[in-house]
Amino acid sequence: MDPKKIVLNVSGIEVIYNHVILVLKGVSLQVPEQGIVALLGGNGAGKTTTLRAVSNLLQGERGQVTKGSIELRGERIENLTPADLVQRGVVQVMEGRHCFAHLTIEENLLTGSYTRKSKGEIAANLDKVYAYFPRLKTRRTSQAAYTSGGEQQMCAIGRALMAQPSIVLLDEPSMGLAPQIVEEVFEIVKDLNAKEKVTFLLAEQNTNMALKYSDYGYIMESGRIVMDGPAAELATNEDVKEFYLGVGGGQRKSFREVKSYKRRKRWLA
Amino acid sequence: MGYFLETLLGGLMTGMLYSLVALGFVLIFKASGVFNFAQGAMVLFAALAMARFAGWLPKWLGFESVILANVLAFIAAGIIMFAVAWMIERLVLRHLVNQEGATLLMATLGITYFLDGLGQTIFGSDIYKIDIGMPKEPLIALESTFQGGVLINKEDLIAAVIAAALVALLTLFFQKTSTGRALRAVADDHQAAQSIGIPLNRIWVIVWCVAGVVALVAGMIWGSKLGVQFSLSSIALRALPVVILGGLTSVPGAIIGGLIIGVGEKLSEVYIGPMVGGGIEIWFAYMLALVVLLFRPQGLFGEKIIDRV
Amino acid sequence: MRDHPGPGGSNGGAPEPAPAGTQRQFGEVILDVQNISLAFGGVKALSDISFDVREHEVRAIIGPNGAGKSSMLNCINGVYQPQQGTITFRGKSFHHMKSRQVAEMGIARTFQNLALFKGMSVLDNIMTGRNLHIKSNIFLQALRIGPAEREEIQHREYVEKIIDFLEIQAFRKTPVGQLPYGLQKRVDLGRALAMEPQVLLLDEPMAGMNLEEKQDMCRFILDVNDEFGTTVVLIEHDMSVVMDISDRVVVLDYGKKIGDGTPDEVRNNPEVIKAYLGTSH
Amino acid sequence: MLYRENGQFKTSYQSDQQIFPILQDRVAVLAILAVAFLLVPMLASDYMFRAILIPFLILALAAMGVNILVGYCGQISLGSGAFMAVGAYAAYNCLIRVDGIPLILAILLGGVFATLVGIVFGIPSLRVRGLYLAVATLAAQFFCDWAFLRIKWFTNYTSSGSVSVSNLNVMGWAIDTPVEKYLFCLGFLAVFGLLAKNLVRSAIGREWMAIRDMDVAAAVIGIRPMYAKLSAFAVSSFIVGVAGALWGFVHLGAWEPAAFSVDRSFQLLFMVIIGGMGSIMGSFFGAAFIVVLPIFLNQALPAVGSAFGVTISTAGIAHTEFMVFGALIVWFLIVEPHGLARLWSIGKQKLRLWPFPH
Amino acid sequence: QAKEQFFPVLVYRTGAYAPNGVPFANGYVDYLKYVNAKGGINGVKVSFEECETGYATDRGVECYERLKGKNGGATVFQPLSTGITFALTEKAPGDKIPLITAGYGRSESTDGNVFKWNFPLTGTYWDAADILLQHVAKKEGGWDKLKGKKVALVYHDSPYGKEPIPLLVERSKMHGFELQQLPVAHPGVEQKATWQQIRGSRPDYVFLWGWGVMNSTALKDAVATGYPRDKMYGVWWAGAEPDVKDVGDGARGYNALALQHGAEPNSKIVKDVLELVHAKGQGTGPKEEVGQVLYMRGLMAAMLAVEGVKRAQERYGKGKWMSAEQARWGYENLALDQKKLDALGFSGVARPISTSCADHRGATWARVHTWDGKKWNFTSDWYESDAAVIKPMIKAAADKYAAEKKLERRTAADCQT
Ligand SMILES: Nc1ncnc2c1ncn2[C@@H]1O[C@H](COP(=O)(O)OP(=O)(O)OP(=O)(O)O)[C@@H](O)[C@H]1O
Ligand SMILES: Nc1ncnc2c1ncn2[C@@H]1O[C@H](COP(=O)(O)OP(=O)(O)OP(=O)(O)O)[C@@H](O)[C@H]1O
Ligand SMILES: [Mg+2]
Ligand SMILES: [Mg+2]
Repeated sequence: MDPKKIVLNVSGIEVIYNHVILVLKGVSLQVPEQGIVALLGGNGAGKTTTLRAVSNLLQGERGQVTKGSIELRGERIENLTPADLVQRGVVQVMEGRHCFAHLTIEENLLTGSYTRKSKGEIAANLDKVYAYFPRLKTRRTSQAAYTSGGEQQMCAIGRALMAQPSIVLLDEPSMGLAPQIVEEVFEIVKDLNAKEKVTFLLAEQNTNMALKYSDYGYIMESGRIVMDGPAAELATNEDVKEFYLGVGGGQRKSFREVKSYKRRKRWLA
Repeated sequence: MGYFLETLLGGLMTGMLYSLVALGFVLIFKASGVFNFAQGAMVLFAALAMARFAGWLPKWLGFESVILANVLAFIAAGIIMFAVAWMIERLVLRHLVNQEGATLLMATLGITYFLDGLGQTIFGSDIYKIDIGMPKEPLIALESTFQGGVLINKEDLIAAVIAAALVALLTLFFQKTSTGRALRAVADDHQAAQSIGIPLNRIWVIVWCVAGVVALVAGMIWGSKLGVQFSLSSIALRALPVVILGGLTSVPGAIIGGLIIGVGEKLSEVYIGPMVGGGIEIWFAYMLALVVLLFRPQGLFGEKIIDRV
Repeated sequence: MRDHPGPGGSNGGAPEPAPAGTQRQFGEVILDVQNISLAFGGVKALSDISFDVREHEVRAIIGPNGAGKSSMLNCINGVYQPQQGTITFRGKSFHHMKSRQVAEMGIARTFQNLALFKGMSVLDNIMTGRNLHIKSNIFLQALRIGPAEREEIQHREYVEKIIDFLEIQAFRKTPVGQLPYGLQKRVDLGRALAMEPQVLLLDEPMAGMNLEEKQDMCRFILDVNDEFGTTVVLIEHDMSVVMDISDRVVVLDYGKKIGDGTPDEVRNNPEVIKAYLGTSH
Repeated sequence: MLYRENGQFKTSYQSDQQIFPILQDRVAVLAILAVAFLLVPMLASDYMFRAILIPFLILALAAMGVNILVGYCGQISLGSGAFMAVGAYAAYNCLIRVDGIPLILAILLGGVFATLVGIVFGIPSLRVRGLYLAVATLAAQFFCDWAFLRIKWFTNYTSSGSVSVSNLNVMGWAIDTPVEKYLFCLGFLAVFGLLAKNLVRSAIGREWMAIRDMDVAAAVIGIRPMYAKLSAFAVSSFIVGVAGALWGFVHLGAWEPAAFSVDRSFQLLFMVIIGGMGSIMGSFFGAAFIVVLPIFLNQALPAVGSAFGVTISTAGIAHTEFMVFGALIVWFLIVEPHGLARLWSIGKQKLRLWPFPH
Repeated sequence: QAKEQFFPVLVYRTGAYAPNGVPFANGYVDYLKYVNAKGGINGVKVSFEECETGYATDRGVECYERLKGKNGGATVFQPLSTGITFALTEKAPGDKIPLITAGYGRSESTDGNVFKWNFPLTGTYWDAADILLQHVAKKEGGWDKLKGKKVALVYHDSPYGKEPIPLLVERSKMHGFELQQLPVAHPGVEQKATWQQIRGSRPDYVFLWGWGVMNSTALKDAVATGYPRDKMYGVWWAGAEPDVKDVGDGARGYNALALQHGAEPNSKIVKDVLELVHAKGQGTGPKEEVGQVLYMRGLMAAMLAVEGVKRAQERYGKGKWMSAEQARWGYENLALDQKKLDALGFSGVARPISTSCADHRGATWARVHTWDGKKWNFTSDWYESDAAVIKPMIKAAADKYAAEKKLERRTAADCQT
């Protein structure tokens, strides 16, 4: 890993839900200053849980970090409230959008700047978000619950940006977005990273995109980190190519062919 | 006609008093998504504190002035309500972030029991008096127009004015400040609110504290009318139809709802009651609210209930 | 995770899957949407949309976010009532469909924002899909004697096959709320399949999945489509999936239809490229 | 590793669909039933029966009914006290107006009338939801309170408005002693418990839960909200009505509408939430908690007090009881928001893992 | 060592009715302590235990079940709630424990031939209503003057408040006055509409059948609607200090029945209690409240309970512990003449009471007292209810009850047991 300064250091954490379900089994990862780190892995691997552990949003899910430590710029943060973390610049974009249903899009965005006090800055941020997502501007007076899935996703990302974070935890930002918006979102990530020196930790299923835009990647499987390395290296790894990028053995396979080669059971034969 | 007018006025003013209690419900619901059944208990608790302090303080500090006693007692009770709000956040709400409505509601019922017990332990279970100098004798107006005149209760009139002022203040707070928006956000989604840095803890203390002060005002007015004792908490049940009629999330709704319910129940009791044996006002108020809900499930001014897939 | 023989025994009778690229056979128009318009206050979610779906095909609907794709499905499902237009299913025309009616006619649906029954186990969720087929009345169910019990077991067997098919055996009794997102999507599909639908409406079934899982999902969809002849209407943002598995594609853009045709035609339609695909595709 | 299901293979869906698929559970339940039917009648004192066990059984029955509506179908109701009242008064009227009507039939008819009233007051649920519905159901509560106070026919024109029944007997078996009353109620609870459990694990139960969890999606898969909601109201108020009749007939003997006041509605809702929404067993836990705890506190507090050398006054005890009760409710909710039943199942899950921590 | 005579005490020291429940309970318990201080009942020491009912029927039943078998068995229960009385009336015969409901309970339970275990000593609500009407009639100048008059009954909407209605209805038919019935829902804090109606219909008299906070609220609303307080008459449960205290001056002129006694701070018994109990630091409530109306009522209720046992000892053996069944005989054969009462220190507080198998009430004396803003003063002579009116009503109601319960009237032989 590069010698750059580590801002976020997760070491050996275990997470238990409901006192009985052990989900993370010793996850360690580091996020360097100004890095874009991708967290990859299949359904249920524990990506969301890892992000929640970092942002301290586990409590509401009745989850608990039982082992290990999480440090932000050298400070232990397990006992801080999520609000404290936002004050320190760490903002999470939650999986599944979580927009404030009754608030309009614009109110949602403005609420995002709760921790910001300067009016001018807030207005500038709002303009910036609208510039990133013009669709939000056209829907700004609509209650969030009545916008489409993708619009809500944009709203959730925009809302997080309104807090002017220094570290953003992005949980599946591309989910439900149209292809060109997906690309835009990643461009925004790159843009913010380059211009405003924002650090990103992103959990993604869209491995292709994620590896293209990130510097470093971790791959999780059932609660453990199974592989990590610079993004470029991961992208050339045979297993990653086969299972995550779908280009194992050269050519990308058609989803239609997948059907015959992967079939293992006839349904209701 | 004079009689009708009088009943109407009486209803309007009772309605305002209900609004005062309903306001407490609305505040907390709007700002945290908690349907606070403990509002009635808070009214009682606040009133007990105020009544007792008004009696104790002059003794402890050795002064006589009734006005001073009342002012100090109000402040003392306010401080107590702040402490209550703080404790509730610390001991209860903080541990129930992101739980379902039913769970939170149940927790407030637990709080109700606790406050009922605590209030009576600290302050006793006798009838106490709050004497803030409200005029008790009725005012007879329009005697020349109607035979017997129209009776207006001065005490109610003053109470109604206080209630209206309080509501105006709170409406402004919700509409014009960014904290108001944050409060609404918290009510929608605790976790998302946390994720963008809204400090739930502080917000909750603030809201419960404001609700506590509203309860104190309600307790003071109702207490001076009825005497401060246990049944004061039962006015919460009278305020519930007001809350749902006006809409759980609307501050002005609490007022309008209060007026409608107040008038509705008084007119029904006075005009329909005698035909069916009386005692119908309570269920009439609820039925009235129910009928309105059939047409507007979110109450008159409530936010539309969102239902999307 | 390779070949297991299915629990049902031989699989000889089933048709060989058509190799990719060969012409697939479609039947009659099964679902015909005519001039649908839907507005919410000022927002025109759909304006004058028409398209048809033929029996046995995989029909995709694509379009940018907020184009009205989900709203279209909601109209078919009777969740929304379009202001204008008719929907014809197997020759019967409706202006507004009732959800129950739609379900009875054999149109099933999955949801974009997971609409699973959170408090229930995977098994129960899928079992609810069978509810339309349950005959015994509430009293028999209370007593659970004879026919009710037999019926329950019969449906359970059916659902178990779905569970096997979707490879979620291990989570049978887990409350769905605790499943990771991707598996929840599978359960959602399972629930729809349990209805034994003739038409299956899928709203972004592959959102939030990685490649491997998408492949699985495609496999499920194609299996259902092939072996049951179930018609599939699919909303999806992953272009490679859409291009690979769909037979015809409708493109919506902010309430208007801007394209309709085979994947190849659509891919090369300049308007579609501009509005949706972006340059890189 | 005593408690585990490993090694208990299910060879048919039938066996997997049993109420208690795990052998140890089945044994335990049979044991509990045996104790309840055989051992308890031999051991418990009169006081235990009359003041604790009988109220517990009846309220558990009622809570079970409420749980079907609130826990399974998600329609929060504060009108359950009213349905109990309807059950009690209807059963009373059947008993005194129909000559020679068997007791059990009268009680069941009480339930039937409660069902009808329940359906009527359930109609708003088709439009009104959530807390709005909860408050709106209070209309049923206050209306029934009023009707039974005011409409003299219901109380057979007794001047005080209080009615009473006595000489209960089922086909010659006089239900007189506490043990007999206990067994009578236990019988009801066992039968209804079984029926309710069957319902909630059948198609109709799944419909209720589907409506509770996501009604739009439920409608799309062909569940009729109207049928599901009203049937939940019907079944729930039937059970609650029967419980009401038992409460009046067996427990109180004489009653007035205040016996089924709004406090009772709240109490039942407490039981459901504390016990666990959507769990039949939870209703039992909840009822036990709410019935036994105050009585226990009431008797234990003086003892605790005297252990520390203070005598607590009656009022002091009552106040402390309130506080402890309230605090315990909150504490349990914090430990497990989904109620005692969930706590129980987590306990079992831990037991399964035992002796390994996870 | 002789067994102690156990008196369970059902109280409500919390909740909506606590302000009225507390002084009664204090008086009751103080008297029992006083009996012990004087050496017990002919040497048999008295024990007691309080149980909080909160005025709720089911808690009352639980208390009853809990205490009935305790400490060798309860002697007698006094529920102080009409609702609880109704429930216990069904249970007492089975458990063979007498119930004293002094000044409340079911009116027809006066008929000892049907209600073997109930003792509504000193009067029922029918008596109360009858006496109030007598007083009003007297003021008006005779029964015939009531014709065309209007009497409003503002009552607690519960068995308690409804009890007097049959008698009032009967009397209104007899004398041609109009009866307006105005129920007030528990706990009685909302009476605006009620008094609005009173202001509309302007009744000549208002009878107040309230309890707890309902009484003071009624008075406040009367003030607010300008209804003259001196036209208001409360039953004996609506005529104590807590009812008027916080209305203060507004209640001046308000009348209520006194159940034999009023506030009697100067009576001998109060002095004795203060000396033997309170002076030793064993008093139950604040000293200042000793002698107030409800305190006195508690004192007297306890006295009746104890005197029944004393009477039973006369038959079953002096200085012996009495079973509940034996005590019942004592209550049925009370013979408290003035001399005995004087000796007990109740001179001026209680009037002679003697019960029999047929009559479980013993006396129906009452008079009216009026609040002058500071204290209660007697403002009428003694009245007794009119047996000619009430007796047939009792008989009819008791017969109906017996028929419903398939009970036989007691035989003369049974009266001896
Ligand atoms: N609130 C919860 N209670 C219990 N178990 C949970 C909870 N949330 C998640 N889990 C479990 O934790 C495991 C990891 O889930 P997590 O959501 O972190 O996965 P993920 O990698 O984000 O998956 P996906 O890509 O599908 O979002 C899963 O097995 C899931 O069942
Ligand atoms: N109930 C509603 N009330 C108001 N507006 C609505 C409602 N439902 C949908 N809309 C609006 O209609 C438009 C189409 O929404 P729809 O959900 O159909 O989009 P979509 O094509 O599915 O988008 P996505 O790909 O993001 O899911 C959106 O702008 C949305 O805000
Ligand atoms: Mg995730
Ligand atoms: Mg969509």
